[in-house]
Amino acid sequence: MAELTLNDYKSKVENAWCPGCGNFGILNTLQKSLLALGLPPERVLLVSGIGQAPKIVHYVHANAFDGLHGREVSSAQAAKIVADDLTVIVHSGDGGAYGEGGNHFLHAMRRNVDLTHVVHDNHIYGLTKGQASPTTEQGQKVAVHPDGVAALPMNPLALAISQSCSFVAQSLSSNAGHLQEILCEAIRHPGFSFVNVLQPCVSWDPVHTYAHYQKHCYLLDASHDPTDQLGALAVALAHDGRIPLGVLYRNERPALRPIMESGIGDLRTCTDRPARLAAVFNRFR
Amino acid sequence: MAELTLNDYKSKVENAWCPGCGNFGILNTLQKSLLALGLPPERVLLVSGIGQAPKIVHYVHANAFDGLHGREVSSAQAAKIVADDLTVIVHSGDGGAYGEGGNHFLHAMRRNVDLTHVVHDNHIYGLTKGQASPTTEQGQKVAVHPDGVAALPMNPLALAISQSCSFVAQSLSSNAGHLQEILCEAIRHPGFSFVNVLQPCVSWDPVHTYAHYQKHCYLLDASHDPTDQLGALAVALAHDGRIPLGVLYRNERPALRPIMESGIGDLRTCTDRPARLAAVFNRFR
Amino acid sequence: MEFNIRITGAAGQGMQTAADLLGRSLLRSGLHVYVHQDIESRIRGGINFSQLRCSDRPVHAPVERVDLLVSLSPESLRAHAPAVNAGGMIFATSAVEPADCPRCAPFVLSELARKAGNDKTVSTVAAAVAACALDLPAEILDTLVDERFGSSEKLLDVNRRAVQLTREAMLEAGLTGRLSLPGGSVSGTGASTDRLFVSGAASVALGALAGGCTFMAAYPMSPATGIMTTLSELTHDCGVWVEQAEDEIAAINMVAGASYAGARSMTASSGGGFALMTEGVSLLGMIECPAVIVIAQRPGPATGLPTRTAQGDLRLALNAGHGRFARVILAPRTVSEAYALTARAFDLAERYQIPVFVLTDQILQDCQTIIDRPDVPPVTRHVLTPEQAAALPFYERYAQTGDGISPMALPGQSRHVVCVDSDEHDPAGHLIEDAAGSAAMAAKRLRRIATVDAAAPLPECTSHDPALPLVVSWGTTAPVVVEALDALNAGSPRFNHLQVTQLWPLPDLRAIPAFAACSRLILVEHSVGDGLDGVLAQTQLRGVDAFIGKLDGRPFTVEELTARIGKEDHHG
Amino acid sequence: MEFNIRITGAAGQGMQTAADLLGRSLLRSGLHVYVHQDIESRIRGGINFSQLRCSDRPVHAPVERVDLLVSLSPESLRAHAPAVNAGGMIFATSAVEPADCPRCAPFVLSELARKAGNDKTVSTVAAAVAACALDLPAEILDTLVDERFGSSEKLLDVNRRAVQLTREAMLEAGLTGRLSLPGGSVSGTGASTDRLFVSGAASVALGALAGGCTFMAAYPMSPATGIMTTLSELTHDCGVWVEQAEDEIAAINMVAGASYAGARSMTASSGGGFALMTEGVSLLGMIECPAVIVIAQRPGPATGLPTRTAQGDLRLALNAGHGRFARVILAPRTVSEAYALTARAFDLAERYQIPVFVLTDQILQDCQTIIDRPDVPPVTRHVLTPEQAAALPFYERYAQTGDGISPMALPGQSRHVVCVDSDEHDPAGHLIEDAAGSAAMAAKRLRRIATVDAAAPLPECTSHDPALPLVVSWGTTAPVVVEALDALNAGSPRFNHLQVTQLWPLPDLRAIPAFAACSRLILVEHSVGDGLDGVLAQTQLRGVDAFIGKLDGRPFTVEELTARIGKEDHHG
Ligand SMILES: Cc1ncc(C[n+]2csc(CCOP(=O)(O)OP(=O)(O)O)c2C)c(N)n1
Ligand SMILES: Cc1ncc(C[n+]2csc(CCOP(=O)(O)OP(=O)(O)O)c2C)c(N)n1
Ligand code: SF4
Ligand code: SF4
Ligand SMILES: [Mg+2]
Ligand SMILES: [Mg+2]
Repeated sequence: MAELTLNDYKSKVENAWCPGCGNFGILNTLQKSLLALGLPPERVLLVSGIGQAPKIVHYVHANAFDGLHGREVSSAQAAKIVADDLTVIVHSGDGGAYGEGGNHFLHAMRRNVDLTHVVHDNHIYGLTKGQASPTTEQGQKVAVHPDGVAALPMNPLALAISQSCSFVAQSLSSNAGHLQEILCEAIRHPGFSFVNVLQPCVSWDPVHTYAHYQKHCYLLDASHDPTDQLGALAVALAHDGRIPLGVLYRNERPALRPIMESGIGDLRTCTDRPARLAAVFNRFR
Repeated sequence: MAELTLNDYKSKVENAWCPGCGNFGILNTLQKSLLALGLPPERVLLVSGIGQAPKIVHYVHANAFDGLHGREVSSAQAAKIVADDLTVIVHSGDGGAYGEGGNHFLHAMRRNVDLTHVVHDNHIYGLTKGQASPTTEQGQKVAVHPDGVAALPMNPLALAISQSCSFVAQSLSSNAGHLQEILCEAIRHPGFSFVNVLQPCVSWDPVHTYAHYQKHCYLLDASHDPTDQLGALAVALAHDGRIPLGVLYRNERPALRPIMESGIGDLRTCTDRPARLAAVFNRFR
Repeated sequence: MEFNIRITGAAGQGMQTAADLLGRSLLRSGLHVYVHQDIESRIRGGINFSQLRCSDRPVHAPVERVDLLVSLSPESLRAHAPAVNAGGMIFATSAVEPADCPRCAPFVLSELARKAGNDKTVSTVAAAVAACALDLPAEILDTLVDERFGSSEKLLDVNRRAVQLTREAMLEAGLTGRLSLPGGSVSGTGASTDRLFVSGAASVALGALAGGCTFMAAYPMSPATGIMTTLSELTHDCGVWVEQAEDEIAAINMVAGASYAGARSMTASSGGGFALMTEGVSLLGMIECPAVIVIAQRPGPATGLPTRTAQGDLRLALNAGHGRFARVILAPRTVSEAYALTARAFDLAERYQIPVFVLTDQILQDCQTIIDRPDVPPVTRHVLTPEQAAALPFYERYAQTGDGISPMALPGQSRHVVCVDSDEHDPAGHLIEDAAGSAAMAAKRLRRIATVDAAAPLPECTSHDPALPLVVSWGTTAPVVVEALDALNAGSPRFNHLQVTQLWPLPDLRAIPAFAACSRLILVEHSVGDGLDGVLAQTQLRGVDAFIGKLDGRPFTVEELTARIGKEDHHG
Repeated sequence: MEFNIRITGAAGQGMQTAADLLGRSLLRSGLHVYVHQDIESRIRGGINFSQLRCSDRPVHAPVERVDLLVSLSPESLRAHAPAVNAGGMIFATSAVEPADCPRCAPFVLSELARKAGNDKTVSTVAAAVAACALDLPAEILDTLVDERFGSSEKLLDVNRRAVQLTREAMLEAGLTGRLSLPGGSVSGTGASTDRLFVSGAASVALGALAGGCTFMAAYPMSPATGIMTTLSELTHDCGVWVEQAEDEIAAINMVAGASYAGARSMTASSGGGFALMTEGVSLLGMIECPAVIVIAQRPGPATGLPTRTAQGDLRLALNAGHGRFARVILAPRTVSEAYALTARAFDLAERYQIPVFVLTDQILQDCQTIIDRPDVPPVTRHVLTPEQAAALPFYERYAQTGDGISPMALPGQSRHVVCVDSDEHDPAGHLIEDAAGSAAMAAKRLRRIATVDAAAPLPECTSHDPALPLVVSWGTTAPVVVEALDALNAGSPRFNHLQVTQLWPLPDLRAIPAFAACSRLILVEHSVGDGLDGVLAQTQLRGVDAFIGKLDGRPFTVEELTARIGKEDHHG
């Protein structure tokens, strides 16, 4: 097989994001990460739902399952259970992941299927024109909330750590180096890897801008111990206005499929039914 | 009005729980708590879904909205927004609250409507005959999981604290005194009050028995500071096998309705439409 | 007399702002307009357009004809220039070779904007170009610009300049009044205070308020979102609570809770979002809970075409929810009917304690037109007052009655408790499992269906001679058919027309001679089939002989339907 | 020759264990049985029963007749004693006054259990009472008790003793062989290794496995849960992954993901849970994804009657999901047909790349009967092999084809990527918004509908004379009608019978003379209406003249339908 190049990950689909959108950084870095990991397009499955972020799966040349808004994690877990030899990466908007799909996110962390869930967190519903997402700031004035959002924003990092999610990280779409490092680590991590990527939306969100992140983000350094759950929570819950980038938390929980392995075999084949059923029938006597 | 007695809270509906079920303790204590708080039945709205626990609303004489499995919190929030003068208490099973209804739970904490959410946590799907709930132990062998549950149980207390839920407590169905204290406090607390009540299921769960709780539960004492979020998380996440009872966490976030108050008025009346609309029409010119 | 103006460009360039300025100008000039939006599912880039059908009489349907094209990007110019008719004109943001475009104006819009001091004023330039071409009174646009940009002196300044520069350029090019409308001379705002310029989405929202709505819970979804947006902006003015739910399931279950507690309540979504409410609809049926549900249709299946139009969700609305219970489905044809039917939906919902569906679609939601200032009669409630409830010796939410409708009390308003249950229940609202009690409650629900059925109104029929082929239409397709038939029937009548606004329940249509006698039934529906054709088969045992449908999500136009219906008058 | 045994008591007392022991005894005795369950929605207490219709020939329908009542609680005795027929017998756990109950056995079941050393052996006592009354070979029950309790010596001991004590009591009372069946003398297990004793739920699960199912995701819901339970117990034996999802929405979206990845996949729920899958069904339609969906029906609306039966979800299955796409709906009549049709569902789903529905109901799910050991032919896949995919120069998941069905490749099996999209898409599976591309893909979906329609099989019709009234039935109602008509047609034929097992799509039924010619159409359906009557109206433009339905959630019995159909042979 010829050596892989970045071009092998580029699709011909016309890009429909706004100029300057933070999604471009994620797209470029995703392609570079796949190349860096040496994963050929046909061994990669990108799963997404509906929104601006989810369009990313059309812009990468790879297998793509673009399903329903907020349901991407459900389809992805099953696809990975069945096609265990594929590298599965899910891309969601914050609306799909934490709003419509919040329940699936909660339970995917418990299930711990070996896949990577990248949430493009632009703190807004981009595609539907700027309504509040679960991570929009309290008081921020957006569509449908002319007086400002009344609810407290969700804290997805604290949520994930509190549920012992096996890999919890945050990165920034405009920090290509950091993002690539994190994506590669997340993809390599066996189990459900959750990456919240801060992604400026230049059309609807005047709060979480490139400048805002420039000012408030900081890199977690060696002093941070990602195996210390309470320490990770302290970082995620700090009310000092600083935004951590890096791997906040990780643990070594075994992924789902190995737990269940014995005797199940390849779920894509079902040629052995006559023999297997014959044995089973005898129980019904 | 004649003085209220416990009898005023008793309904004539035949009880269909198993003899010895932990739900009886919750039922009795709920009735006593309402009496202790002096809330007349017609000022109380009990909201529930489907399962064994949710049947409780039929066994109390009060207003009752017994809706869909897992959707009780959604209906309850809206009912409280509209009928702000009622005391609203939601009763869910752990399956309804954390499984089917997990997303509503997540977002109810953010919204902070002034109601009390009591989850009867029996670590099992009782009514449907003993399948795993989100809080069933990893490895526990139950219906549909003959090899034991593969997923990690959810930690609802840590979840709620991580999301700054305004009141987070745990109690035990068989500890009537403690439970009544906690229920009264939760009902009085302005905002979304979450109470996880440990409730033995004598029919399906041989693990979380009365004896088990007798052995492992401990009462949080004055040394626990419920306003310290990280301290509360440390309690909720402790891996020492001990089970805390008491108020783990609370904060003073304002409840939703006061935030939005200005000019909205009583949502049960709509007699002023002609005047109000006449003014609005002029914007469409 | 009418002129069609198409304003096209990339998403984010302000075509809708231009159309809004122009629409209001026409309103205040005493004229009429129908604006429809053709948009892609993206926030910037691509090619969108707003098309304004300007007329001296009310208009409710899209046409293909373009008399004046205002293009804000090279791509949109390339795409839309061919649509301009022979005598038409083109205004663009880039100079176009005369060879390519003999009808192009001699100046460039973006240059005027730049000269005005802000590139973004190009949308004001676009509006001004059209206003000048139509020769609308200058002071009208001036006032509108003042109103719109008045809060920022800087913005006001550049926009005023943009209008001024555009007027000069138009005059110089001799294009002022190039398209002039008879009503164009009506000056000032006096003539039109009794009319409003409203979008379909806003009209639904206003109708909801008129119907007594005080609670909406919904999750954003195109093309329904505009209803929620409009209502949210009226929260304090009208006393209506708008809750953005975490998902559609929360929304419908919130509606049930709010309605139970005493608020007239609604939700809105499109097919895919509504699909998630299906279980909740069944809850409404079981607990006999009033609710209004707007389905703003777009093409499916699944995510489909988010910003395009369709009439494909009738059977979904009809069959959503397991088990059988009463429901009503309404479909407004025009912006003003969207107001009236939505208000009516709230009355029906509470009167019969049922879910009432209002089916709109993208073309209606996003279009804007000029309507008469609506009546706002006082709301009549169909719930027990606290006094009425208090006077009852005991109260049962599901008391057995002849028509299947039980008096509805609200919780907390009297000494009686109000109990409802999604399980089968006894009259007091408590769960039961016995055969006799269950059968009695099921029978009550059937009686409620019969009550609602009996009240079904006969649809409107224009009949020339009962023997003619009958065209059936509903919703936004109906006004297009009306215009197509105006043309086709111009010489001698060739078609009758039945316009259905209440799609469910349907009465026995044989009471309409043109239906009973017709040998050829032609259904025009913006769908791929299996909508009203299926319902007619099911309820009237009458198949349609010709189905005029649509696969591509673009609206029917008058020209298209004139041609397609015209081919259908042979007797099958 | 048949005898009916009803075992009743409170939930948790072991009626189902007793019925299971007895059912297997009958199987191994070479006899037949149909067991149906009447259960309340609770775990302990109340009044449940299992009714065993024991016969020398296959039986598939419930009857009301009770020849032998075994009652385990005073409440159940009071409730069910009146049902016992004149010559019948009653065995109870409390002494009953002879005055009240002249047909009562002279000993008390619970005392036998207590004597055996464990109150819980009362279910074994119940089984033994019936086995003795039927005079089944003693070694059969002995072996079954060994098999069931062999893992615990203590349990085995008390249960053996319970059987022994019961036999003695029966002998002493002179009741052994009181109900004797002709086949009762068949001894040993030899005669019946070619038969199985299976519940409807298990039969669906086994059929799924035979159909190649390797993935199920579902959320528990009565009466569907048994399918998931059975499959989960076969995880390792058969190589099938059972995922208990956090909710039904996750379940259907998991099914889509698993199916895309290459597993034959299914889910199961009841109406209310399935309602939540509606959007997911539309996704399956859009991405052309095979899936099998079992809807185990129970009475609605909403939570309704969780443990009762109904055939009320046909129109839900038919219309679930916005937008239009192909689907097939099957409804097995019997336990053995549940196996065959479920297996067939998997083949159809993959062949046409569509959702295929299997409609069962509580009575089928929970009943148990004796079926012939089924065939397990090898599964034929309808997906591209890795080699076939690799040989293609390029691959498009939605390639345009004449029949609308595109070759399906699996991701990761060749160098081609496989892309699917819930948006409207191009042949390569990438989202599009243009009119022509969208129309082409919509047209492809319509062609797929036509392909599936064309393959619709004609239903089975028993016709005596085409002019007779035609009774139409489907699902579990059909075998009850068969028996009712056996009785009604015994003298001279009075009714024809059409049994529909594929409910959608339906072919043109006029190809069936008894349908084309009949002047009176009688539909028997366990619903409150608006099921197959609506579908017949819609597809065949034929209303039903008489509807025999059911409001209380209890199964139709042979006696009831014999009476109700008997009244319907006047020509309308
Ligand atoms: C069931 C359903 N509900 C609603 C929608 C409409 N919708 C499409 S994208 C979206 C939100 C987008 O926000 P997010 O997920 O944050 O993605 P972004 O566009 O911001 O990247 C919504 C509400 C839908 N497609 N499906
Ligand atoms: C939408 C839906 N899915 C599934 C069910 C079936 N169901 C009823 S109760 C229940 C679970 C009960 O568990 P839990 O909520 O923990 O309550 P418990 O019975 O244990 O008190 C389920 C799955 C349902 N009624 N509705
Ligand atoms: S709307 Fe925001 S998130 Fe979407 S493409 Fe534009 S900038 Fe990016
Ligand atoms: S099944 Fe468990 S939770 Fe339900 S009533 Fe019985 S003991 Fe209680
Ligand atoms: Mg977003
Ligand atoms: Mg539970």
